[in-house]
Amino acid sequence: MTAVADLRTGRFSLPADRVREIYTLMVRARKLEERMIKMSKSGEGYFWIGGPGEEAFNVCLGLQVKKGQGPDYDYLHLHYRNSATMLAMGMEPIDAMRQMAMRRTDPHSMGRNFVGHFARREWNVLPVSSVIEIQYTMAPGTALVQKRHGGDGISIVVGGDAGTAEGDFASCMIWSSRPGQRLPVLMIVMNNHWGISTAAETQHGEEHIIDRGKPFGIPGEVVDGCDPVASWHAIARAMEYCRRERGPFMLEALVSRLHGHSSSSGAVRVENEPDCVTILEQRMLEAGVCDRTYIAHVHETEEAGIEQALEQVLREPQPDPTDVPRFTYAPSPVDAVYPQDYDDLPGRRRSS
Amino acid sequence: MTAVADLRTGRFSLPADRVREIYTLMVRARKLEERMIKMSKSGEGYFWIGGPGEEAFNVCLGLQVKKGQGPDYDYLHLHYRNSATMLAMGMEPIDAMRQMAMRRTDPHSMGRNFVGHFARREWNVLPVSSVIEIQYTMAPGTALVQKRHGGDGISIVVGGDAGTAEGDFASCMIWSSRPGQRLPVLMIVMNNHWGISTAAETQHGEEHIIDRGKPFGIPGEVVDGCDPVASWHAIARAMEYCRRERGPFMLEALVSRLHGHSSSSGAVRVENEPDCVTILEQRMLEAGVCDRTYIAHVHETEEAGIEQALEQVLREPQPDPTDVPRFTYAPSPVDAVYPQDYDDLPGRRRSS
Amino acid sequence: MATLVQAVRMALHYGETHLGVTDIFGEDVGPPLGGVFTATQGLKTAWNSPLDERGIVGTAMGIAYAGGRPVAEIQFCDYGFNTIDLLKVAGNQRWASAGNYEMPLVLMTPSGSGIRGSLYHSHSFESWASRLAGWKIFMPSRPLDAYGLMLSAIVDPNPVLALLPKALLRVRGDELLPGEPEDPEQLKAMIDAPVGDRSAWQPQWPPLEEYFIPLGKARICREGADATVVSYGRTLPLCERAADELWEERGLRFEVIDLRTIFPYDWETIRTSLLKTGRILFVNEDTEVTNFGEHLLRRVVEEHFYDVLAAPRVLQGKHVPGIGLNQIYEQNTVPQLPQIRQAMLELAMEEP
Amino acid sequence: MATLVQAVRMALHYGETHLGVTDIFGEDVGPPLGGVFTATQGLKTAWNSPLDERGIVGTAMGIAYAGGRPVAEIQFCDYGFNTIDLLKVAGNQRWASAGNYEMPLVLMTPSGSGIRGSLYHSHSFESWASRLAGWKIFMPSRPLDAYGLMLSAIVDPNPVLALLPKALLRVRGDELLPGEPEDPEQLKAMIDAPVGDRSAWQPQWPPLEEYFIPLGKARICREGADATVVSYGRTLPLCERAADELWEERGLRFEVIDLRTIFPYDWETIRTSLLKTGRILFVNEDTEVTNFGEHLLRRVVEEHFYDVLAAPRVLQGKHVPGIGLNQIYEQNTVPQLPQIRQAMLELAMEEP
Ligand SMILES: Cc1ncc(C[n+]2csc(CCOP(=O)(O)OP(=O)(O)O)c2C)c(N)n1
Ligand SMILES: Cc1ncc(C[n+]2csc(CCOP(=O)(O)OP(=O)(O)O)c2C)c(N)n1
Ligand SMILES: [Mg+2]
Ligand SMILES: [Mg+2]
Repeated sequence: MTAVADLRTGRFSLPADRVREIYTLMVRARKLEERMIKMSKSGEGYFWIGGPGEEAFNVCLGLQVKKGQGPDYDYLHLHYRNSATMLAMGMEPIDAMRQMAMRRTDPHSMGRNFVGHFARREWNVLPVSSVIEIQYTMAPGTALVQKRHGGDGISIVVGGDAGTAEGDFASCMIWSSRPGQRLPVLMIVMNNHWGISTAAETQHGEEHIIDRGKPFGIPGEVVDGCDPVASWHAIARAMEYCRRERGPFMLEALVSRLHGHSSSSGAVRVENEPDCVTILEQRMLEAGVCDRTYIAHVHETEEAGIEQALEQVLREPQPDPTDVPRFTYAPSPVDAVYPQDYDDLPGRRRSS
Repeated sequence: MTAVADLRTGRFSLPADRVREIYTLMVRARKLEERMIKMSKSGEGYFWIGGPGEEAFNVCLGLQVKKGQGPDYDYLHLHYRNSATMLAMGMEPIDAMRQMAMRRTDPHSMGRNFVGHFARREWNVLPVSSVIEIQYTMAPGTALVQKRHGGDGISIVVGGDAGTAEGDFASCMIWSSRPGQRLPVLMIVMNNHWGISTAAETQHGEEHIIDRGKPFGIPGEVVDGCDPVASWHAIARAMEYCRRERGPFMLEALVSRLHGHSSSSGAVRVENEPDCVTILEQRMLEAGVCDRTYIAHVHETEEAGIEQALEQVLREPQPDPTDVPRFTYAPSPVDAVYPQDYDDLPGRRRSS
Repeated sequence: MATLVQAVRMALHYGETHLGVTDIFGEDVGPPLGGVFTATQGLKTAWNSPLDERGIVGTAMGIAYAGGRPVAEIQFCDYGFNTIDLLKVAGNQRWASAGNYEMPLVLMTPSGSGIRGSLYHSHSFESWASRLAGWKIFMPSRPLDAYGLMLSAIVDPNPVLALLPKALLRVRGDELLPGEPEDPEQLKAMIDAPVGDRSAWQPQWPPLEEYFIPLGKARICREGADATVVSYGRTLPLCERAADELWEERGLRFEVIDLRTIFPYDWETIRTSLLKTGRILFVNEDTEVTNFGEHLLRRVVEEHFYDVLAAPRVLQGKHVPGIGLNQIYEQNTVPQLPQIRQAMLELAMEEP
Repeated sequence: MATLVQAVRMALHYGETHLGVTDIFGEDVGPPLGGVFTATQGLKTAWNSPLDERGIVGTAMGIAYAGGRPVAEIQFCDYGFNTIDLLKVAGNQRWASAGNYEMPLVLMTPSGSGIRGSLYHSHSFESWASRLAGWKIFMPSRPLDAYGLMLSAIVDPNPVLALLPKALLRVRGDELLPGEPEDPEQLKAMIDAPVGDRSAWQPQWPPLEEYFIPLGKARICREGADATVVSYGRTLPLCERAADELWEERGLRFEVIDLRTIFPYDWETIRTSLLKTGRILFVNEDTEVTNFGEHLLRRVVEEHFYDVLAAPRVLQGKHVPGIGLNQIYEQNTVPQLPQIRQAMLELAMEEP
């Protein structure tokens, strides 16, 4: 690929149209999250958690996912800061807001789960759970099926830096690097240097988290997750390795946490961490990728899109009491009590 | 220390009297385990598990423990193959056999636990549990108290190779290497290359288990655990590091599993693994540390001691039904229901 | 006539050849051992995992997500207590994602006392498991049920937990499985791995047939009008025997119900019997504080308080921290024949 | 008047200054945050741990072994389900080692619904916990009890689990703790950390006094002869309120019992009240299959079947995989005032 390099970091570059695509998605994600933070304060929603400060990396990730259903495609074991990844994959912002507003139309959880807890079967996006790090125990399972199935699908698992202290992070390394059974797992750590209020440097004895892969022969890379050019290429290399070698790779992205941990900690904008959006704007202007009008236009368009979506969401219905037990069980021909779904204890079924 | 070196491995040596002491304890441990295997077959006991094949290392460990009660002394978080360590610390064989024979006199568990599940408060030997690897989560706790307390006591934690796949092994590294909070934990892995029937080389992606410590700055060493000279000095170095640096160290001992996993797998003698006892006998003879008469004498004496102990044990009482709930609770001045011990559900107490 | 463990093995064979089972795995599940109880000998999709229960459950979930049909094993239920969070998540994924994903996995694990297992090979799991909403749980007490329920578990698209009663694994049934040869010695020669070297061994599977026992269907083992006793697993045959004795000696006719499925339990069969006899006893060996039998008792009290002729009751294991190895402990901790018989007699004789 | 969480904090302060508490730790427990609910602000022995619940429990056990007195926190009980094996072991160490070791640790964790916590911040834990033999478990519903029970938990030499009802943490009591200033604003100024930079902040502790509420002692909150209602935690104040309403509106006098300690529960108080009123209802919000309330009901049926004037009953949460975020879910999943009132009314009015 020797396309004209419009934005450059070291030896790596991205063409202008790609940069603008990334930028637009980053702004969309930012506007979405900022609006949802407001929703958490206005009562249009309750709890907010999300990824402002991670957009550069997360968009580059989403754009490079091999998107689809089944083992031919990538599986995504995400955590709760991946809205930008989902947008880059093509999710409409409204589907995040539906979850934020706890509507029955929320396609991820029908108003049950916190915002950012995505689930989307046709894209292999597995249900995000709040339980830190457990996704790392599951990724080898999807990767095992993929390896056996053939093709170049991989399993991508994403979590935070503090969470790597859970044993499940080690489990993922162990299960992905068994002799003769190496698995195409891309382990991504979003290192924002915080676990809620706890500073990473007070808890981590290891210099780089990816160093923990070395004893297992798992290659790794640390990347500036605020830089879309560096991130894009690091992700491309990592994916390429997993797809081709059918083995694990670790990527550690250094990112910001621009609104603190969540609405529980106030979700106020912090000032002392790099903002990937404004940094990119500066670089685009300097490199002539776009002008100020373009930037203003993107901001306006994306903001308008979000506002419009919100209006729509707020008109949509809430779940109702009969929804409480729905989707507990999948229909089963060999279940005498719950051949369809669940609604109450055995012999106390509402429907009967 | 420039004592006359009577037995030598590479640059390291041990004086003859030390070698004979180690040898005697190794034979004691071997005779004990062999007799207990017989007990498991004769019905004098049921289940057997223990450490034949690990005696060289385990005796050298036990002899170097700083033995006593409280944080000034070493804490021992052992697993179920440490009888030789206990004997080297001074345990009478009869106390192992009491557990094997499930007598009321069993000082470790009053006939409750499997053999080799030691517990001895005056030596800081914490209760061994069958649950693989959980001891690794506890060692940082005792070490933290020791570090704060001052002195040179350390926390020694021992487990098998297969068990390192549990997240708890990683937890131990993480909790022992926190910045500014490094803890004197000596992590020992007894690598016999098996987990029950599963060969290590089918599951371990890492070359040496101790390599996993490197990212955390935890130094480590692999040692031939069948060689008492090498083991003695490796243990001495490791302990010295932990005692002085007040930080963690990892030791991986390559050992044999001479009677298979346990009585569940038959406990039959395997022939294709090195036997540290016969190897040492050969070396002692070659180096002139002792003659054949001495060896025969040690065998006889130790065997006789074990037989005598067994006779005694078999005369000792069994627990009785009132023992079932005993020691559930320690006496408490602030408990209205169980100020003393437990005996049954609240309001249904046998004693009242 | 097959033993219970042979029935499980044949069900798994049928599963992997006819019902799409892709992976049967866990610690020592693959060759050479084929499971510590031989449940997985000779199965073509069986493989050995790392010693990591969290990895086992997580990987099973991943395989299920990706379209595989895993049967994972926890070697003893006693070693599954570090995975309850994952079990909760496996049980809630369909509900949490509002139907995005199913979770077609089977987890099997030996449960209960009766093999002199001491503290960590004697736990019961059904009371814990019954709290895992979204799971189906069964516990067979005879080979035919094990076969038929396991096939149902495999085809059911929800997570199913198979609790295998340790004490009954080697007990033969008195009915043939569909396709099983008449001669148990012949069966043994066909499907049990030989002692010693097994590297060249291949099982000869009998021409097994499909046979589903629906989940949620109890079995009436003895009909009777004097009183009802409901049990499952190890205590079920004891209830049958007590019923036979009480018939012969006292002329009392007990209705003995093998619940078979813990959840969803067959409430219709229980209540029909209760309405017939007016007297009911639930028997299981799990500890007695917050026990699944107490739940069933609550249903009785809630719905049939004024229908019973005697106080409904439960007989359970003692609330103590473990089951000790010396048989004095086990005999006095979990219900045995005399206590069951006594409880049944009292139930039948109670005059309100 | 202190809030419940302030009372816990003051108890911990008293504990670390007068009762030998050495370590108060967990995720975000130390500065700057002092706990996600502020329970540990300003405490001199509070420190932040790695994000690893298994390490937290294991380290607490180690500290306790080595003579420390730890108070460890699981940030939400929802995140303790990967530690059940360790909790079982903590509860059995004294029993397993036949009295060799005590386990003087306190584990505290917020439990239950009521803060719009969605799937993973709304679980209840008491039914699970009640199955952990060897533990003591309490759940206060008002600040004074939290203070007095926490002091008892600290001095009790057994493992004690403090379940803190999330919904009541910020609720003020109507009695002063011994030593607490009269003015709640003054208290707040003294011991609540300021918003914003806290690096220079020091709490001013009031002159607190020793005040033990024995474990295993319930509290009679309302006396009455018409019927008994037993509850704890979030649902207790709702029972009180329902009792007040039913008195005013219907002239019914309910005896309301705050169980306070889950185990050992105060059976004497329950049965005395039951024998007085003949009618009893247990209320809690944990899921209804194998619920601790069902255990208490079993005791009633077992011992007082012929003493009751109406069917004894329990009101509990629904058996569903989780509590959804939209309040429609929560309102229809766990008992609220109207259902409690209704159940109480039916109990009092039932004519046998
Ligand atoms: C198992 C578990 N323990 C605790 C929590 C509470 N919790 C939520 S987020 C968080 C910090 C996570 O830090 P990190 O892994 O670095 O991810 P970040 O939020 O910084 O992206 C904690 C402790 C949880 N959700 N799950
Ligand atoms: C948590 C847990 N899982 C499974 C088991 C069953 N089990 C007992 S020993 C063993 C193998 C242990 O292998 P390793 O750690 O190498 O120790 P070794 O027995 O070889 O000394 C297993 C799987 C257990 N005791 N605990
Ligand atoms: Mg972080
Ligand atoms: Mg081993």
